[in-house]
Amino acid sequence: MEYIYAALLLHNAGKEITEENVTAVLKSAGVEVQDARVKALVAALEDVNIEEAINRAALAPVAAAAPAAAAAPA
Amino acid sequence: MEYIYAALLLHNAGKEITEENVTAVLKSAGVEVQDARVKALVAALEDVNIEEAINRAALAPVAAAAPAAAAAPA
Amino acid sequence: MEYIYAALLLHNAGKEITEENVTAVLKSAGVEVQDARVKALVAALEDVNIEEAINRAALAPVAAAAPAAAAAPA
Amino acid sequence: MEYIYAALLLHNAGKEITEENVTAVLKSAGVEVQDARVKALVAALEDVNIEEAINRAALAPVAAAAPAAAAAPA
Amino acid sequence: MEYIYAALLLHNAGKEITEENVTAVLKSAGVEVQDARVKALVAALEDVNIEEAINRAALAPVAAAAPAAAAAPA
Amino acid sequence: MEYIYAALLLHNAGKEITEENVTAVLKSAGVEVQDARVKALVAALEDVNIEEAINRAALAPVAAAAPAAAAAPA
Amino acid sequence: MALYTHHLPRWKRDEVEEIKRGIQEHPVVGIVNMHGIPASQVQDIRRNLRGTARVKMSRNTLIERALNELGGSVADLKEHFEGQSALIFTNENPFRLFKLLEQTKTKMAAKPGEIAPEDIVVPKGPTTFKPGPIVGEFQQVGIPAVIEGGKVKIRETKTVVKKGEVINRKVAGVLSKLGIKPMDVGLALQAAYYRGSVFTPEMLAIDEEACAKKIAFAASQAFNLSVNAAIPTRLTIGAIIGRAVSEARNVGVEAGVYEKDIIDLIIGRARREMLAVALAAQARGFDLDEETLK
Repeated sequence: MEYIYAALLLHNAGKEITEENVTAVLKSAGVEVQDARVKALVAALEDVNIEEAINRAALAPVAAAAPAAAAAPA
Repeated sequence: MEYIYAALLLHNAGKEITEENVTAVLKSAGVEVQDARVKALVAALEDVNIEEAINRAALAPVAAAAPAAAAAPA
Repeated sequence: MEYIYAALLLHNAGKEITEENVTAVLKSAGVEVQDARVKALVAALEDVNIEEAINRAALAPVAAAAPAAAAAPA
Repeated sequence: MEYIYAALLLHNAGKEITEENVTAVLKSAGVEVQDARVKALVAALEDVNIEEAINRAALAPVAAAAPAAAAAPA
Repeated sequence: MEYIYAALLLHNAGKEITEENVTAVLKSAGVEVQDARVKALVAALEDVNIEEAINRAALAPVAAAAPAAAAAPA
Repeated sequence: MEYIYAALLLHNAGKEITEENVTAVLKSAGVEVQDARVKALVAALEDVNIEEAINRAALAPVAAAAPAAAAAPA
Repeated sequence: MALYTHHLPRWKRDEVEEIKRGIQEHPVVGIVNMHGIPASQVQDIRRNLRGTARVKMSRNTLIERALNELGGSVADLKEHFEGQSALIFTNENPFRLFKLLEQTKTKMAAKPGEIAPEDIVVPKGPTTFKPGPIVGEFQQVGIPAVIEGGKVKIRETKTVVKKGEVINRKVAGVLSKLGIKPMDVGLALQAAYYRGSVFTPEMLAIDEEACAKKIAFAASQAFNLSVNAAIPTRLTIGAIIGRAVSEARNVGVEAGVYEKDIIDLIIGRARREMLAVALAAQARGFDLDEETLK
């Protein structure tokens, strides 16, 4: 998860999630950085609205609980 | 949450969560570090088993939603 | 359920779910394709709002799991 | 999610999840494949018992929800 | 939690959450005030919409995790 | 809610919730204290198990949003 | 004032002086209505209040005279006289006094002409009565009764008097036969004087359950604030970590970041999505293989 934590740290700090930035953060924590993982991370996050993604699953279950029952018989 | 992510990043990287390390990680992400917040974080984490808290989070999300609905009318 | 995954893959890739496309994906994975099933799948999915179904599954894991269990004996 | 769909498709078809196979499936669906993500996916799946993960996914949410409700009145 | 309660008291009283005010409130309650914690509190709350933060459910409460853990073996 | 927060602050600080203490805390926050409300609060809390009430809240923090409306006029 | 003094017999003068002293020596003065309280119960109440509050019974006219002689805001208590009043003196605060008096109340049978303090409900079910005129009495007050197994049975639950209505003679008779005691009897605090203000019962009644709920609510808000603003405290640091971890997982799953720690979550998500689409397809005629449904 280090890579994701690094990305969220950058996001929270209002910085862009670039390969360079992610690498810098990981290194500062003493992580031996794997370029491919950084690339994969940045690519995956490219089209994602992080703010939404953070809150989505976190908030959704509350709303989901009710329809869950309704959906069950379907 | 930047400070928390920095701590989690260090934890995942197997590094100790000290004021120095947290500050270094935050700086690498371009965060203007506030010493008092770092101190408060490190102090709060002293009494916590981080691994346990992480594992609990892994199990909880789905379950957490349910009591919300039940408790709401209270 | 390879057939369904193939359909989802096409959907996510922004491609149309046609008999031809589904067949191509399945073949690429070394699946021995049954034409009748491909036809049935494409016909069935014509009226399905896949995006909605996916979102429901993502948001309400409980709901998705429940009918799954119920459907099991089928 | 395209990458994971491709992996699960291969798994269901009884094929090995290699970088080569995943890439082939993705390409067949017209996806512009990013090598780094394929690599990351295959690496992440290396030590994972997919069958088990699937079963856990199917069972966990339902089980988790039940005790949660019970805890609410406490 | 004293520091949080002091902040909420000030917020509810329509007063600004400054180091000075927080310190005064804590002292009035007989708390031995730690300057660093006051600083950290005020800094953390600077950019926070308190009204929103107090009403937005915080996820993954410690207690909710317990039943989840019980369900884990499932 | 100022009065409630004052009480909780005192409780967390390990101080007794007396009319005198509540009044002192409220005044320190610049609240114009209504004697009758302080008295009513202290009398009411005599028979309330605060620790229990707090724990109830800790179990269902998600629920906070719902009673918000109900509690507002208080 | 001088006028009153001249016309009062000695014992009345003493009584007025005693009342005045009581008022002056206690921060809280309450007015209670003693009407309809049996003497035995008054004694019980006095005993229960001993050391906390003192009940001073007197004629309303003398109490009024004492209040008038003292003048000022305490005289406003006169407006709350009702029935046969008595004064109650205490050093407790008025809220505590109200609570104490509520606790001394007991349930009693209703007398004809009394007002129902709440809806009076007669529950359905068997009674111990043998068939006889009692059935007619029940029916006259609207209680449907039948004979069953040689005993009178009430067929359905009935509200015989609504809150605030007068309990008439017939109803009172039936209620007493059924052993239903609807009346709260005890010292009802009409008003309390404290530090220049007169408090009415509505102001004094505190809802402890509501107070506990507010405490819980405030605690939730504090918890939420601490977690949402990431202000670590001993109580919330676990939840804050949990939240950060959840957020990271959410982002990872949502974006498809294939990391070992969350790959199983991603698999689960994909599997659920597949099932959702599979079930939708099944509903439209696509046969699912058994394996899909396992």
